[in-house]
Amino acid sequence: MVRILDDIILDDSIIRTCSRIMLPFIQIYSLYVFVHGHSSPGGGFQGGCIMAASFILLAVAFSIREAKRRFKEKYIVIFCSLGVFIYAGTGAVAVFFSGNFLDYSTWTHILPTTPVMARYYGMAMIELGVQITVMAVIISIFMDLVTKGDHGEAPDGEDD
Amino acid sequence: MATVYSPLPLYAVLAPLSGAVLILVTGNKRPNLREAWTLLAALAQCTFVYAMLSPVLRGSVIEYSLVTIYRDTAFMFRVDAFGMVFALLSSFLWVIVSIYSIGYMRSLQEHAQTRYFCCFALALMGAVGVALAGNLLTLFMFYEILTISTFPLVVHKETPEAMKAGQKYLIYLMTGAVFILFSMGCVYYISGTMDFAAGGILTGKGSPQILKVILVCFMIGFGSKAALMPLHEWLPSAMVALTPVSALLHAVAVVKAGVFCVLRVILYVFGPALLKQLNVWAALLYIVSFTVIAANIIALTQDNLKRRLAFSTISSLAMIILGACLLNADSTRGAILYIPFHGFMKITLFMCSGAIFLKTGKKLVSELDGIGRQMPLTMAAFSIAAAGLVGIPPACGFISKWYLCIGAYQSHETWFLVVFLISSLLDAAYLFPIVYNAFFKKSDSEQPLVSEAPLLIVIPLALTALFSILFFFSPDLIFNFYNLAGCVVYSLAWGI
Amino acid sequence: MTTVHFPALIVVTPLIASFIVFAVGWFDRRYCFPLVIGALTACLIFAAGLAAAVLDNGNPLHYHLGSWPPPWGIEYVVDHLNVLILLAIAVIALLSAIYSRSMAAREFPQAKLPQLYTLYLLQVTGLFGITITGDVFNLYVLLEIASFSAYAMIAMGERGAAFAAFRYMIFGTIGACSYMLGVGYLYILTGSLNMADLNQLLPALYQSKALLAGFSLLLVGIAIKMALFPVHTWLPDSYTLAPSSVSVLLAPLSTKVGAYVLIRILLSVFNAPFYTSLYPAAPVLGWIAAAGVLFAAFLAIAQSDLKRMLCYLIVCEIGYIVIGVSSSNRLGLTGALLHLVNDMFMMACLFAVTGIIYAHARTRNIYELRNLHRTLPLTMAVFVTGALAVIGVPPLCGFFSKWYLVLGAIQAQQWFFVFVILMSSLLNTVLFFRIIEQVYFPPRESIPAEHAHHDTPFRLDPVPMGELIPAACLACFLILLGFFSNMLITRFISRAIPGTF
Amino acid sequence: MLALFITMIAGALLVYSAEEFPRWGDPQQPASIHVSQRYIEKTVEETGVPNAVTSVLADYRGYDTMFETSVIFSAGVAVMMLLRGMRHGKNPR
Amino acid sequence: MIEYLVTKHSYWFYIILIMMGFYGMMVKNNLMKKLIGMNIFQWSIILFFISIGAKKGATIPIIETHGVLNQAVRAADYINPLPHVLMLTAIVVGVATTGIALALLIIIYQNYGTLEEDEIIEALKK
Repeated sequence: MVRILDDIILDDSIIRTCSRIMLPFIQIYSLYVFVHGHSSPGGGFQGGCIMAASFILLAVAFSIREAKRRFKEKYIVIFCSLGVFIYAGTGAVAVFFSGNFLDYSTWTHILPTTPVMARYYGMAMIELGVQITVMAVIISIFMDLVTKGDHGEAPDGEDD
Repeated sequence: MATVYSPLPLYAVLAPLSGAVLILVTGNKRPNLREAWTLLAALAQCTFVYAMLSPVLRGSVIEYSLVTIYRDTAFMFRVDAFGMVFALLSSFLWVIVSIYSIGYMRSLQEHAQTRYFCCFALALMGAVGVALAGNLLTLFMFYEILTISTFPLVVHKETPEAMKAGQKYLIYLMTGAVFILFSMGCVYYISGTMDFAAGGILTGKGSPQILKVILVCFMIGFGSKAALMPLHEWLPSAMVALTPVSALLHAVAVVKAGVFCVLRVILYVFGPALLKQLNVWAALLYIVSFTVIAANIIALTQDNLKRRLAFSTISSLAMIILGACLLNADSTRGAILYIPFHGFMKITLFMCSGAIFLKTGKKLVSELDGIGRQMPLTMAAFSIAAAGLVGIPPACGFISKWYLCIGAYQSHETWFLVVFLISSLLDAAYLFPIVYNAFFKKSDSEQPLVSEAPLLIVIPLALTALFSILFFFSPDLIFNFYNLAGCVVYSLAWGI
Repeated sequence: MTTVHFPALIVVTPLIASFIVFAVGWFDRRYCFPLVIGALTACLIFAAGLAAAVLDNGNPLHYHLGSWPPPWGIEYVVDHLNVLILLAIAVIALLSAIYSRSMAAREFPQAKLPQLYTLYLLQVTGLFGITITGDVFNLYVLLEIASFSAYAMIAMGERGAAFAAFRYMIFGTIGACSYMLGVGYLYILTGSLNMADLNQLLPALYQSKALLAGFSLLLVGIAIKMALFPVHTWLPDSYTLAPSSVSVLLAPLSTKVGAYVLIRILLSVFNAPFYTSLYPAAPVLGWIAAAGVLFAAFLAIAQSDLKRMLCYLIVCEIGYIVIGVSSSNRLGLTGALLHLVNDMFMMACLFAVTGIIYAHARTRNIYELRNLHRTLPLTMAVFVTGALAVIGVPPLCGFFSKWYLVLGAIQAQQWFFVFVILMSSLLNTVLFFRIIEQVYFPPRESIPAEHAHHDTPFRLDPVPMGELIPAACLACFLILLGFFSNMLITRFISRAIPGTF
Repeated sequence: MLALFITMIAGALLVYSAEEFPRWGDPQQPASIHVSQRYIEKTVEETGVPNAVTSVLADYRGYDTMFETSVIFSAGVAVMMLLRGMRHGKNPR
Repeated sequence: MIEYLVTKHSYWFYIILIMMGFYGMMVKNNLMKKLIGMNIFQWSIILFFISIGAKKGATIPIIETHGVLNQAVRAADYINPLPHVLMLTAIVVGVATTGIALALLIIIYQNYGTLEEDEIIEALKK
């Protein structure tokens, strides 16, 4: 059975050009959705999905190899855990300030704001965590599924 | 009745346990040390039990309770005269049998001796624990330990036949255990307690129907261990076990534990007064007396010596239960006396058969012609024990049978008096021919001349035979069985 | 540090540890195992602290996450009921983690170990969370975390494991979804998701059909998760084919935690009159469970694969617990809760032993285990201990829970349940002594020489200590639980049961 | 066939029980007046976030969301473990 | 009856959907179709939750303060945010389930070369 990395390459200049143009806008839009999650529909999950979609478009339009060159295996792994870690850590910080878990209002110990605004920033923080994790995980699941897991951890270390 | 608090009963139970552990640890590396442990544990247990004798004789009760198992029911020992009888019997006979079995195992070079001695110690722990238990829950624990630990001894030979016997044994006894569990539950649910009390704890509680159910379940449960007639099947087939096992466990510890539990239930859970009201009780009497006769008749037909003895055991056990079920002073005293006396006599018979098997390899009654000339001492012991079992005066069996008969007579149940007499006749009928042929009949087949078995085997059986004569002249010798039985009868408030 | 934050920490610690394990393991696998052990030890400490705290101030501890008051925020409740289960989970998770080290190294390719441990910790997180949470929807999310890690870990097993895992996933999703639907029904009727709050709001609606539908949906969902009889079909395949290092964690805990959820929903969300007198839910459950007990016990006897037999035994034990719940009196509930804890340890012990046997003898067919006690004396001793505990031989722990169950059934005048419990313990006897015979007393012809094993000196088992010691510890627990069962009951269980019983 | 039967029965029961639901879109249904009122009315002054969904998601019930993220994470790990190096993996599953 | 139909139609739809999904999950022989049924099942429940949150004549729960702080906010003007939050979680769970299920299906297909349940069971028998 041939390695799938090579046979998922569709060569179409139109698609490539369009997607090359669209990619940055998609990513900007995902950031917008994430940042404005507080005052308009949106948030970490949605933003993360859109960001992941941009990379999926990359992989579809060019090749898995290309996408992996832009987004290294290592970083996927790191981001996966980093996002959730940010979330849980944000909650745990509250415990150190002798507040209940996930009680952002205790951040007034370090942030010069009112408890209410502390909650505001705390939420921004965890939305960031959600965004990172969702993005990384969706990309990783996509790549694993389309390549039947035959990339990254090949026995001869990491290929690119 | 005064109550003494002392940890002696706990020690009496822990001695064999620690013995078992030591045996296991020593293993096969040092056989001598291993057997030393066995003897040591036996002696220790015997001493601990014996130390409890004098306070009990003074009419006081020794109590000791460990962790609370269940609300008000502790893991409790409660030693009264009745428990004392059984504890003394089994712990003392263990000393003798362990000497015997050391000799036996060595000369046969049996395999897996560590397992054998270890399980033997555990079984004795169970038996004595049953004797000393203070409530149904504790009793049930030791009962189960006894059951489980006997299984490896039954299947010791690991032949298909032995395996069948073991399976039969387990099925019968585990089913019994389930029935016991159920009726324990009912007893607790009705009476709110499980501690034994002379005269019963169920009087005036519960409806007669449920009481009958409980009684029947108890009888099925413990009866399966006491080899009552419909449930006796496992005992003869368990005779494939080694002779010391048959001797101590299947003549004394295990089956008598069953009898002991039956009596416990009859006298200390239900109480004579209550039993007289329930008319299940009469049916019980008839079943038991049927067992007495039928088992003896079957014994007549057996040619394998050990199987014959097994059936005689069944009959004698049923006789004990019958005596207790007659529910009057003398028959109860006779029954309680018959527990130790029958123990001594039957163990003698088994040890004799073991000795014969050891020297000549013969198992069948029909092969034993003229053996008496070659093994006079063994066969002498055999004949003494046989006489005792039948109830001929110079042996202790007479006393107990005498009381049984008096009891049967007093309770105007002449029918049961007849049962006792017939069973004695039948005993004679299947035991004496063996003795006669052994001594007076010339064996037709030419057989190699054999001498007595080694001392380690002959001494124990001579001892037990001696005891079964001495008990006739002074039933209170050393162990005060007679007084203990008196205490039991007195505590049941029948007067002497 | 005070125990104020322990309720959150006991769940969050394994969670955070799992992220770290995943990230660190990518670069260096050697750090994974110590991290896992550290996290689980911390959990054990937290659980012990919680137990002490609950015992000190006799009433439950409440922990408001994000310090929002209950009906609005999510709260954690630690009471006598679940602190006991938290302790049991913590102990078993730690022991089986130690156990699984060498086992997993044997069963998994090296590259997958970090991911395995990550999922392992997530599983433990889910179990802790399910046990401790006081919010019905939060319970659903945690249920899913536990299930996901279970699917993935099971699929790593032998041939056919992936298919078994997929089936398990279909079943599990139906269960989880129907639980969520039930939560939706409760929510649309009351507008609340907090258990205590629901308990206050619901009695006004007890006549409503919609509530009954929601209740039955909840029951169906939980029944699937705990593998109650008619919907147990996912269990035997998936747990049999799972890797030993995984099944030792999953098999004892996950179904029992499901049973705990059942008890929690019945007692804390609804109340006794609802499911006993108003609707006959308890007797129905009881009869189903009784049928399941007999069915599973017979099927267990029919198996020749040791592990599959144990799987059917799990179904059987779940039936016991439900019978105890359905007898709906103090004794029966005591028996159910006691059996919940005992059975966790019994199953952990037996599965650990099975794993060792399989790793050593390369077979699980009970007719090929002959004379195994010569090579694996201690392992087989542990096995016998577990077997006797399951049969219910005093003074091992199994006896006491059965004793209470029987008493409860007698008090409820449910003679058939009494019969079922006793009957199935008989069947268990047959079950295990069949194996014990095969191991200890094999038919003669299978031994080469007559006295081949005559006086062989005692040698300890040739298996890694990391597998032997946890198994032995579990066996010791079986004995200790037996002796201190009364302490458990008086300190924890009797206070956990509401006074209405 | 049996499956169809079961499905029909279950569906009928659900329809039957759905009759007691509050009418759809009723602002006074319990779901809308019990807990969620505070979310809507107090979100700005308690959390400073006008988007009630975000404030509930990330603050009032932030704990759920943490586990939601963990679920995604566990799914990623699971897929990775299942598929990675499958062709190099030794034992077929 | 008509009143029931009209006022509670959304619940009818969810029930029809859920039954479709359930039936597909139980009956279909192809594992992929089972998976699709599973998805229908989950999403119908999500639909149910969302329809709990609806309010007639209300808008999305984003509070329009128009810069004026702490003015009175009428809950009836905004739809109920809680079901949406819950369903965001449920959606994520659904995505994760689908991901794992697809991974399992890939493995199964590689091992047995088919996704038909009966054929797989046959293959497992021998």
